Amino acid sequence: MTDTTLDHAHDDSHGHGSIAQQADNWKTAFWLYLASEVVIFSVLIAMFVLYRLEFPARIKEVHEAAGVLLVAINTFLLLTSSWAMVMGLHQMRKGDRAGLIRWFSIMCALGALFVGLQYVEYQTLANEGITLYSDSFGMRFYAPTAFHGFHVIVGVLWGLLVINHARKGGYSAERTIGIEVFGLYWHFVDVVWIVLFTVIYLI
Amino acid sequence: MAQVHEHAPAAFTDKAIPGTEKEAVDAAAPHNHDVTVIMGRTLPFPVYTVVFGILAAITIVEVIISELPEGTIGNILLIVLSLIKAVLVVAFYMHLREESPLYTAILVVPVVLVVIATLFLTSVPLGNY
Amino acid sequence: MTVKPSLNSGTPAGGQSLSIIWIVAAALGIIFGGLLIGTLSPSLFPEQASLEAEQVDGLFQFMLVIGGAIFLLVIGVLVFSMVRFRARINDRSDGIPLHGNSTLELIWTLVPAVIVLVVTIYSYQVWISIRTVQPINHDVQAIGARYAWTFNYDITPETLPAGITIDQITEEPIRVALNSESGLDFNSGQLHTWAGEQVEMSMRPEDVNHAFWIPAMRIKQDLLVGRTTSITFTPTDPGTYRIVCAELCGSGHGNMAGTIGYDGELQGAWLVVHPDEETYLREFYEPQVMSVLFPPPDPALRGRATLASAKYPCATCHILDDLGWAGAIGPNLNNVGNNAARRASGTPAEVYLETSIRHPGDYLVPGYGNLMPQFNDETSEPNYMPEEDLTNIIAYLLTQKQ
Amino acid sequence: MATISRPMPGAIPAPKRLRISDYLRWSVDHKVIGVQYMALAFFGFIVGGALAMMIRWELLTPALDVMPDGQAYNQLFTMHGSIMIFVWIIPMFAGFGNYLVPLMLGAKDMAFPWLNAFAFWLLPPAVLLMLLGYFAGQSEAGWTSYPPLSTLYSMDGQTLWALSLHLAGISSILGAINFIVTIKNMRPEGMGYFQMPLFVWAILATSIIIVLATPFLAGALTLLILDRVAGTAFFDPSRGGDVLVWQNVFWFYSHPAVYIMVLPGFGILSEVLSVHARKPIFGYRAIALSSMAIALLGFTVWAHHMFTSLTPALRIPFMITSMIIAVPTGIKIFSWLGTLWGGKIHFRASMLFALGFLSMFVIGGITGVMLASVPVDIHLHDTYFVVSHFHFVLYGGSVFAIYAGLYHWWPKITGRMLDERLGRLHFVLTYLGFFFTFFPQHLVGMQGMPRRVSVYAPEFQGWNTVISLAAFVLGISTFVLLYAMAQSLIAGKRAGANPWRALTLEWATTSPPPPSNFVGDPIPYKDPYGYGTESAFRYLEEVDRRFGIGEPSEGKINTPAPAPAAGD
Ligand code: HEA
Ligand code: HEA
Ligand code: CUA
Ligand SMILES: [Cu+2]
Repeated sequence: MTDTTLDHAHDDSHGHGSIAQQADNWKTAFWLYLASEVVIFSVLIAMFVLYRLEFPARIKEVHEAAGVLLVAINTFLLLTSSWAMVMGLHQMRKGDRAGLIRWFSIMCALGALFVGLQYVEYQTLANEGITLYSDSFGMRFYAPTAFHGFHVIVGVLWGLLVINHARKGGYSAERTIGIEVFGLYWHFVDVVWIVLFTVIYLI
Repeated sequence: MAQVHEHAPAAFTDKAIPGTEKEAVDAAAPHNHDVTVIMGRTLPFPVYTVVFGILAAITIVEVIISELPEGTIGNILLIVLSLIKAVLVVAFYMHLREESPLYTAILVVPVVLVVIATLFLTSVPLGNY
Repeated sequence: MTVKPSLNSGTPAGGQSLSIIWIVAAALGIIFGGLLIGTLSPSLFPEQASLEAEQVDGLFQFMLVIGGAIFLLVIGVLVFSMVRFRARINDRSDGIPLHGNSTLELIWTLVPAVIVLVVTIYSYQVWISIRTVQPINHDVQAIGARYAWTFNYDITPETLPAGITIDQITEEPIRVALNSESGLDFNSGQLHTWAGEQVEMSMRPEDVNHAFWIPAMRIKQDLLVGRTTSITFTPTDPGTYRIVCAELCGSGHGNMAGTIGYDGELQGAWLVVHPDEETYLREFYEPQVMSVLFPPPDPALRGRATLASAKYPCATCHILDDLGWAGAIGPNLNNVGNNAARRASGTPAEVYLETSIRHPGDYLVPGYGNLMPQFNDETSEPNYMPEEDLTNIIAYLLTQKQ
Repeated sequence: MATISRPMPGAIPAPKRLRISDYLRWSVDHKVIGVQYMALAFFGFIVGGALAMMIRWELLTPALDVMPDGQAYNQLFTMHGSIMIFVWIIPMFAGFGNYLVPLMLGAKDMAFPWLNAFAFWLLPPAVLLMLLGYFAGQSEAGWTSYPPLSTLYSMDGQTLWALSLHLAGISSILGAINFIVTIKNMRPEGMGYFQMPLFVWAILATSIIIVLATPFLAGALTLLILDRVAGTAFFDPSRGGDVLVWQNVFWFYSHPAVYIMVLPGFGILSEVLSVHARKPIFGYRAIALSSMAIALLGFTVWAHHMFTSLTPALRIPFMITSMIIAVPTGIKIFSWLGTLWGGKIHFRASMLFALGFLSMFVIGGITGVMLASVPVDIHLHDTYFVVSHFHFVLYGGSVFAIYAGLYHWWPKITGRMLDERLGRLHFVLTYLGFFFTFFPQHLVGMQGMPRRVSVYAPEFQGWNTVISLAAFVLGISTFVLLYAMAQSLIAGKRAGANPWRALTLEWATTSPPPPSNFVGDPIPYKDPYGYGTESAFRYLEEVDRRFGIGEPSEGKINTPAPAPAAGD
């Protein structure tokens, strides 16, 4: 081939074709998406941090009123569902589609339970008089947690879609990118919760 | 994973040598083990389960610390522990450990950015000047 | 423009004529001219009337010279290349295959770096110097409200005019207030001080953010809701200088500045620099203090004094010849004494006016929107207006008939 | 000599042009999407420009005479600024990127064609929301939207404005992700990162900024919307909020955003200058890497917009970082001058605008450095000096670059040439109109005229009249472009594949390119800027032979050029 060759002799596109290529496209894209999610979440979390540093006494008050039990359970739910998620992927990589569906059902159930318990927690706090606009604690607490809760809801729905797709015979031991991308999302939501749990409830 | 080509790269490219589809599948192989070798001992679970165990343990420790009387040491410990948790999830569950370092960069850069930004926000005084 | 048609300028790959060069060169010539005039014009900045101004101007001049030189360099190389390296007609060859030159690239990385370093250091020095607060200074408070400035001066037992003692004050509440911790104060729509003395002013906004700017002093500071900010400057030349609001604050943002009336008198916010402290006291401070200590008995006169003091920002929006107001946003008040009685049938003029101040939205003069702020009688609320002021103002307004 | 990989029966015919209706539909072809972006952006430019004309009409005299009240004026410049930034510059560059990046990489499409279309179709609703604000009481707090003016004191249009920016932001994040993946994974064989055209580098740097910075805006807007509709008080100090938080978070985004608005312009400039000066770009690596340096440094300077509101002690660090930005930008400017030096400069319209950019952007950059100096900025902040600065970088920079790009790639996009004579007229009118609109603004600003005012002190009337009249000339100059575009579409000369004899890959296919861009897998010429070498010459001849040349074929085209002395 010399400098002046304009194209390859045979018709063959690059970029779109292979599974590995597509997998890499999706993963890169999704990591980039998560990068921007990091920023959005951190704006909301920063609002809480500002308050936490300014009014530590008020935080203590709320902690005492709310207790840590409920959120500790919630943390476990989310951690377990993360584990279930990755076990599902593990099964699929071994070619076990039924295993994937099994684990993912657990994952979705746990995620849904998490949302339910968060609702209970919100109710408890509302009974304490803490609402979105009640005082400057409320808004700084609800904004990040509700935004996270919203992500959990989206995750559960997405998980159901994955299950549905698997039921119809989607995915194979080699072609798991759809699950992996969803996994990135779900684990990211988990990581955010790890941060929220520490920053808002523990410290 | 670099891109896929049937052709050898031309001499002047400085890209990573492209892998093939076959390799891509092989690369996923480590996931298929149902045992974990840790410090020379072989555990009968996949690595994910081991990680889950650690995560659960850390969480319990965290909850206990938070129930102890408040203190700076406790808070620092909590932050460190939760960082460990986050790193475990990212490294093992999100497979960052075995993916291209580019993904690590994609994650680390915004994290550093927002940490700096948040620290800055906390340094803006609320008082008069 | 002379484009010779014979050159077939539509030809994609064709060469270019000289004429286009001349056009561009001429355009550049004009621009140069403009730049030169701009640079040489003696009045780039408004008058230089403070210590800060001298330093800031020096710094600016320094940067202008450097910036101008960089600009000339870039333009010079550009124009030279355009003339020297233009493609001739039908020349289809390429330029030299030159890909770079490390030395050159190093130079044009390092030289700008050094330049900005120098500029930064110089700027830092000026900054430190204009931030220095003198131990003794003239202390004033400013309030920015949509859309007027109010300046607040303290009266203490020590600053009473010569020959006046506390015992001479007949009205009990005034005497008590003067001795109390909160003290007495008065307001003015203008900022008065004297040459050579540093002014330190703390500022707070009433409603939204504003920015306090005196171009002649080269100083500016935002007023931030929820904070009190301060500003210092040292006027050097006696005179009057426009005060400007430099942060968007709503529809009247542009009006929140010093203006000049039809007959040349100053309206709105101005900085008045007296030649010396004595003149300041004699011409501004003491007369104001006297009218606070010995208020006129007539409520209408008191009301007039209150309004004239710019304690309330009415002047921005209303026209009232008696006080020289020229605002164009709200209703004209010249005949308010008559109008107030007529506007709402069955409502007495006093009640009408009271409602119009406490709840401006209740009665709207046809053709005007509900733009006026509400003046409340609770200290905790924004735009606090004590009952006493209200009564006096109404009494005064009722005298305004044409 | 040249080996041809397939039998060469002659020029490959260009595909049929698409109809207008094809552009109004959902399409996943990056070329269609690119044109959709550009058309929408141009619409935004006209609207924003018309608003600017009203601004200048109002400012002809010191009094309030055109607008009914100050509020209406505030709405004017708020909409003008927001539309120009979020509907004109950013989508326009997204359009260029969409059209050109896959072509320059020799790819058939973007990595995610569907996502690409989706990102575009988020924009029309965003524009609609912004314009709908007109009926709900427009936003009037400026494009910077500082609370509490934008929260407690503004009408519902402000909420629509925030929603609109939210959508636009999501759209540009999705677009940017797509660009990064495309650039990372879809380069052709033989094109490493350092063989990419510089425009692709610029889009890469821009996309990185978008992914990292735009979410800050999304976060801030979320809080603003909550404050406005849900009764929270993030920005209301009387209830525990802080107004400076908005300013900080907004500028976390918006300073990087100004580089979003100029880096693709830098990329366009690198292409245009090199092609029309017939010379390799000078210092390729320095230009490519300085884009990255600017992207990085751009995240460290935000508070230079807050020199009069931030705590004094925090101001100085931002002065230092802002000054440093001059260095990587200077590297670019000087490298471009180096590119011109020793070239064979053809003064086509796109080159004129590129040279116009060089001369005007430098002014804007230098005034930027002046503003970065804290003591000077304290005087000049929120004056017309700042307005002048950012129009020099945004109009003299971004818009001139867009014009340069438009004249440069129009033949590729439409297959038709633009009339060069009209192009020159457009340039001269724009250049002069631009300079006399925005240069005097420095002077009135320094003299003491604040920005965002509908009434001003009478002593500024003289310059303001000049400014307004020049602005009208500038407005009219846009019609020359519109006319030239219409004329070209109706009766333009056919362009051929490579009218400028450029080496980047987008020219090695027909104009406009076929739906899958290339026939087969194209091989890029080894150096996208390798002008002046014999092999480049042969490559270009080969392209001409393969894809045909444009009208008019005046014989000239085929005269053999003197082979360059220097071999490669
Ligand atoms: C495309 C958009 C763009 C670009 C590229 C820039 C570039 C720069 N800007 Fe600008 N800026 C804006 C858009 C932009 N700006 C906007 C929209 C606003 C107003 C926002 C609002 O309030 O509404 C603004 C406002 C603004 C301010 C705030 C002013 C105020 O409100 O008080 C400041 C202050 O530091 C500033 C600085 C700079 C600097 C230092 C650069 C630098 O990047 C410039 C670097 C370039 C050069 C310096 C020229 C080339 C270099 C050389 C030839 C080398 C040699 C030079 C030297 C050694 C000096 N800008
Ligand atoms: C890329 C961005 C961009 C562009 C291209 C422009 C272009 C122009 N701008 Fe822009 N401007 C901003 C971004 C931009 N502006 C921003 C961000 C602000 C700050 C807003 C704020 O404070 O919040 C601002 C503010 C601003 C002000 C300050 C307002 C104030 O503070 O009170 C002024 C005043 O002169 C002004 C004037 C102009 C003019 C005359 C043009 C001209 O160049 C426009 C020329 C183009 C056209 C005219 C288009 C063609 C129009 C037609 C074909 C329609 C036919 C109409 C007629 C001829 C009547 N602009
Ligand atoms: Cu007050 Cu603008
Ligand atoms: Cu900036």
